[in-house]
Amino acid sequence: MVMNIITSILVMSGMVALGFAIGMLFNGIARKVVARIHNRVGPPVYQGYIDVFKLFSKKTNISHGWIFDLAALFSVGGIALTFLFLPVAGVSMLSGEGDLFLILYLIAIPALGFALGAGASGNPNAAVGMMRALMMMLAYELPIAMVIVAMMVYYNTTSLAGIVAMQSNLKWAIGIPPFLIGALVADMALQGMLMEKPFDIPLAPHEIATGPLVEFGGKHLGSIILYKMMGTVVETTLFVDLFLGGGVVLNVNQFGWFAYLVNFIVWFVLILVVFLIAVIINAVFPRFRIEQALKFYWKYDALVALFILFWIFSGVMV
Amino acid sequence: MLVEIFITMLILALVAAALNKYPKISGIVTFFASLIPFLVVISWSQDIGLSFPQFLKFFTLEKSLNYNIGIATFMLKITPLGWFFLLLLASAFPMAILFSITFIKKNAGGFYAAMITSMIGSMGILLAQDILSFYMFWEIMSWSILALVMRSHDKKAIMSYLSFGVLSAMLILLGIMLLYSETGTFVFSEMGFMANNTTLIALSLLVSGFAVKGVLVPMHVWAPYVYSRSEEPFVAFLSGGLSKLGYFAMILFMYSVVGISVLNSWGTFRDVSIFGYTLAFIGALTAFIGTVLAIMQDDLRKLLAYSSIGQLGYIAIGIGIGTPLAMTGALFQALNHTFFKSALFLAAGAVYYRTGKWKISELGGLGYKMPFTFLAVLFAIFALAGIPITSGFAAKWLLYEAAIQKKFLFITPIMLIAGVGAFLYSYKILYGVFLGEPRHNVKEAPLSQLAAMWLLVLPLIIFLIFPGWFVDLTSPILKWYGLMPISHTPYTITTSLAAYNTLAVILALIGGLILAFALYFSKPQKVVPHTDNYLAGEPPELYEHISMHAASKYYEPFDEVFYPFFKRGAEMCWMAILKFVKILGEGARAIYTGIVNDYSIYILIFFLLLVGWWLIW
Amino acid sequence: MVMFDVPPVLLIAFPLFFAFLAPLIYYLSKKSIKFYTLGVLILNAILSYFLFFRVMDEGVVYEQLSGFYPPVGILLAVGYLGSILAMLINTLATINYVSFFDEKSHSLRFSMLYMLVTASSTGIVVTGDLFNMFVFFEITAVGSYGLLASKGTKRSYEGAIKYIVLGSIGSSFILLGIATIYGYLKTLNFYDIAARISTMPIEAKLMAFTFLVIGIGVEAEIFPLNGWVPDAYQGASSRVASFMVLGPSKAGIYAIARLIFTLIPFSDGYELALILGALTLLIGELAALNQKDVKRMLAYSSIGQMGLILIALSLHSQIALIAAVFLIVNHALAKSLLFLGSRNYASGILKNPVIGASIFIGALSIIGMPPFPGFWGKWYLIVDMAHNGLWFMISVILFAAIVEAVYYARFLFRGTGNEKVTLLPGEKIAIISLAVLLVIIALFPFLLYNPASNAATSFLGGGP
Amino acid sequence: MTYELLVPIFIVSTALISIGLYGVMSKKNILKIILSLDLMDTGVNILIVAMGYLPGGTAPIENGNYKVYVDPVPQALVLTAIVIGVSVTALALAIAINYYRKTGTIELEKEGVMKW
Repeated sequence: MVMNIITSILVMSGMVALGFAIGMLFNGIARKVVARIHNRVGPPVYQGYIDVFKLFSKKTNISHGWIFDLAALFSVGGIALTFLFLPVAGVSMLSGEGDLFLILYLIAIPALGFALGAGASGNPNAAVGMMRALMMMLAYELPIAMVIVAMMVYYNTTSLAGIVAMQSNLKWAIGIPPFLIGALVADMALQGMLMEKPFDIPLAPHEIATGPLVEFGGKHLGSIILYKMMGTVVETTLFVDLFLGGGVVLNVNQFGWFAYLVNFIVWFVLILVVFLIAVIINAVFPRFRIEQALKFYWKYDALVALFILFWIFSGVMV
Repeated sequence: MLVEIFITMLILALVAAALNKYPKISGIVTFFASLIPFLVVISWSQDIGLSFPQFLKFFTLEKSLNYNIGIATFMLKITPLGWFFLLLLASAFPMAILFSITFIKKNAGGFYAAMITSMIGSMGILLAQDILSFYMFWEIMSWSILALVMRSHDKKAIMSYLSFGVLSAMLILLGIMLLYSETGTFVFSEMGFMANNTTLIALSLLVSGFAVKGVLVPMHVWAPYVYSRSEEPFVAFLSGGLSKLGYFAMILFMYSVVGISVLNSWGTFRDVSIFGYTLAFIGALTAFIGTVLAIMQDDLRKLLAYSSIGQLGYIAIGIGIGTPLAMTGALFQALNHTFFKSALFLAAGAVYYRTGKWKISELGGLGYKMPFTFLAVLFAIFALAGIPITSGFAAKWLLYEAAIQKKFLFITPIMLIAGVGAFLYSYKILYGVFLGEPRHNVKEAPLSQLAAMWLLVLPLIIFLIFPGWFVDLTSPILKWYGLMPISHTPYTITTSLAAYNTLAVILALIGGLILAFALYFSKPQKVVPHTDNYLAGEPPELYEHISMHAASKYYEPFDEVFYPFFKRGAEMCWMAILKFVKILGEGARAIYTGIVNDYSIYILIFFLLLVGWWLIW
Repeated sequence: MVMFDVPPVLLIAFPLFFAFLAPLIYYLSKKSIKFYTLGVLILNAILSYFLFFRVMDEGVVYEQLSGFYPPVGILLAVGYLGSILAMLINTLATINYVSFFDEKSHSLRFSMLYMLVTASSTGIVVTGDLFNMFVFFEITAVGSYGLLASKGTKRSYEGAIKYIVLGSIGSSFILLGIATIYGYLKTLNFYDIAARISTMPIEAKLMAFTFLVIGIGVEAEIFPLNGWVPDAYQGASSRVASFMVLGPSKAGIYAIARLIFTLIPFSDGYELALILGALTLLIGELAALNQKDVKRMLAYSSIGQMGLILIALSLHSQIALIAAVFLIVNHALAKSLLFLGSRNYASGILKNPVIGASIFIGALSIIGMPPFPGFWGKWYLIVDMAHNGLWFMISVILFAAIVEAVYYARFLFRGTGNEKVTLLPGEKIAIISLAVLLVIIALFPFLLYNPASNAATSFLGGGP
Repeated sequence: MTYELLVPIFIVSTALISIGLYGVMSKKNILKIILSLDLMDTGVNILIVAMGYLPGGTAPIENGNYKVYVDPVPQALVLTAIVIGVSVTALALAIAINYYRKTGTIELEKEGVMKW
């Protein structure tokens, strides 16, 4: 009993560490890829690690009071918490204890903490950036909520681990026609979630000086950057869990530790691919205005999602 | 004993009114009066099958009471449903009074008397076992609210409340009369129903009448005016407490008086009656519309009002679906809403008390000046937005689960998107009022106001950790309706679709926070004022005339996108109806021309008409 | 309970006698005239209580006058409803008279007319003779003309003239009806008529009914005949309007009840009453909706209430009649309260809580809010209609109630809060007493319910 | 029956009532209206008196010789009605005078002051 708990705590700590590590790596990869597309040399792939290390080693750390500090605490703590509730490569850490709805709301904890800090900084740019971030969230949540609800009804479970389990033996959701379209819809939404162009409106470095991030520095910025990096991992994993079977290719009961290894590699490749798609789109697109983004998601993306809903609806009725 | 309790409260109301000149003393008297319902409801806990300890039995109360007033008999009885809602009201009520001890200064006696009267009316509604007493207490409650709304001196608020209040009363009256003609009895328990159209038409009328109190679209038009113009402690109780009575009555009539088998006679959709499905859909629509309109508001109270509309819509969804899961979710949402909305309205009152301002764009930076108010608001907003740091999430989760369980493909996304919308307006409150540039040099709110807010936030945290306790509270209600209580332990709830373990969430959160703290304390920091950074060292005095608070028209792009769709709302429809009635009125007035010759011509015409009638007959 | 058996005639004769004695008093002392009048009214009210208790004990009280035996002689027959109304009219007239106490030019004529109208209104409700009723109607009308004109403004004269014209036409119609009935039955006694009405040819019966409905309808403010109501009430002073509501109009509705229940009962008559009631209700309430002038608005509202009472009467069932009694009492109390308070503005509720609360109670009772008598009236009425499945009529009543609530809200909250209209002390006393009466009936509704129940039984049995 | 004899009286009284009603409905002058009302009253009174008529009857006055006399009740009624009519007319005229004093005219206005 006690051993079990200690083991699971260790596993989970390891997974969180792995998540952060992959997040930092992704950051580097993204910058490199974008630079190559722009025909620049770009920073090294390990630039993400360097950045975080640098930020946490700064001597001067400027704070604007305790509400400002909440951002640093809640963003890192919250994103780690969210990660724990995701099934990663078939390893369901805590995902049996909550479901997809919980995850959707857990993601809000770091976001809200971050928003509190940004607001407390008192900088108007930060406020405008937060406004845009929240509106982006409203915009992309509609299509993704519709797709998720369609999937929940289709698989008759709300648990993400359950959905992943249903897709085992390579019966990935993306192979089902409505969810193939659903995956495209969700990928559009993912672009907004990851705040990549054309949906990097909340940050918009050229307009509002990176928006919410503007007042952060030192360890505070380090925490926020960590949150952002881990965020990419969480969001891509969510996508992979939903549509690509969580990267599970081998049955763990059958193949033992080897299955874990293969699954992890597949999962990593999949989230990298999903992430790279987003990065490549990011590299070639200009930025939308916020109302354009809202209209895009609510008009076109949501319309397609509605089509999927009707598709599933007709199936359920039969 | 029950009669004595009613009379005691009435006397205390008169005492409070008589102490008009001494607001504080009057408030304290009322506070003690307001504790009576709470003690009463706790004393009843064993009677409805809850295992509360014996020492919580403050009064020895009869379970039912038939009180004859000479021409009619009022039948009162405690039922599990009534007990639960009475618990909500009786908990929120003392807090509103506690808050008003320092808040209400002008003509306090009338305020307290009307508050107590509204509570008496609510108690009567919750205990009523026959149509007559239900309607009488409903009206008493309704009109004592009017007396409180009148204190706002705002014609729009008064007129809209009154028109809708009377409209609702008339719908209810028509509905209960239809039920009465159908069954021939006034007593709920004696009503044996046939599944026919009359019953369901009556039920539709009743539910639309109750929807006025429960602020469902399109009966919500009055709420923003009333909520935004009246005094905050009252609004806190109105929105937090009294609005639940509408939902109580819906459950009472739909599932207790009429019964599920009759509901199903209009057809079912995935085992949910069409009637319930319609209600659920209206609820989802309410949640969405309320949320979108809340995002557009600049007045703090109006924002809270629309958010209240949005949050109450969820309760209607649960009631409409009507499965054990959905009912538990609806009741849980009712409990959460009672506490967090009361707390938010009280906090708005506290902010007004210190700054004298309502507009979000004129406030700002109060978080450091009023830290405890801010924290209370923060927790209330966690509950409102459904963030799993309070019990708010569990309620919404149950409702989502219930909707997915019934495969409601269109209601669920609306609910989800309304939930996301809640983040938007929540942040507007947080940023606009408490964060950003400090603009007011004020003190923390007075102790009584803080105590009221924090006591309201406390249950939200308790039920976060132990949602199972809540399920225990509601299981008598479900058993009362012949439903199976949902499976649970103190900190887990399990459904056929998934499970929710609050302990795991909390432990993981603590783990995450430990990591975050470790990173956070890795280096020392220094605190600088806001102006230090973004003014890049220039003296702040140079920028005094420029507002650095971006809260004015915060969601302007959003407003631009959505305003065209919400320009023509329910209010315009109601105004059109009102205009039509006014034209009718003009027509009726035109008969009285003021010329005596015309009047005598009317007499002649009438005479001729009558003679004509007799001839034809 | 009975202390001594009051002969009903005393109720009429007493104030009449003292009214004609008034000039003497006035000659002796000009100031004492108002105390004199008040004393007479109080005594009459006490007599009406004794009569009420006597009726409650003994049932219907009969008294023949002038030595002839019925059906030739004049008969007074005081039934349950009659005794309730006699008590109501006399009590309220006394209370209402208090509001005139501060009148500077308190004239002899005014006091005399006031006593006359009180006596003759009482006469209408206690009489058992058709022609006697006509005479009382005329005295009431003449007195009312004078009272309505007593304000002495152009508007009051205009209103009074309109009332005179319509009232005279109405009295001609009553006379025609009496002539028709007498021509066939050679009797004027209510009982005699009721017993032999079936022997009349149907055409004659219908004509008599038509004439009487039109004649009495003018007094009872029924829809196409009530043109004078808004104008006269608007022109008169608020206190006189208040008196008109509590006295003559109640007598008128009692006469209508007698007509359709005991005199010429037939099913089409009830149907007609129902239609007329609904029309009166709707037109009255709708006309009041946009009305800016307060007194005119209250007059329209009064019309609407009369329609409601007529609907209740037309249902001719036990419960509906109880409802009618509640509505009559409620209307007399609450509407005269509101007329008295019509000069008080919204701010009054805060500046003068007692008066404000009283007016609020009055308005609530008229709208039909529990637990005030108006609620019981509407409740029993609707319950009875639900019994009979008259859903359309219920919808009409409920719609009217919504309209009513809207314009009463406007009435309560009118003004900017800075108006300085002070009510006279007498008016305040009257308002508060009326509100207290409303509250008493609200708290002990059986006080009214039991007599009302008796009255309903008696009326359904064809009695007074 | 004797009603055939009364037909001319019916016609006369109906005519009087109609004329009176017409006057009330069409005239603005208060005096004319009052006159019309009087006409109506007269018409009604004639009708009532006629109701008690018996062929060959005399006035119902006790004079020792017991003969056929007409029904006394209608006559009593009419006497009362006349008295009432007189008083109403008197009061109406008094109010008309006051109205004239206030407004300087005896005509009711085309459009009432108090209307709607």
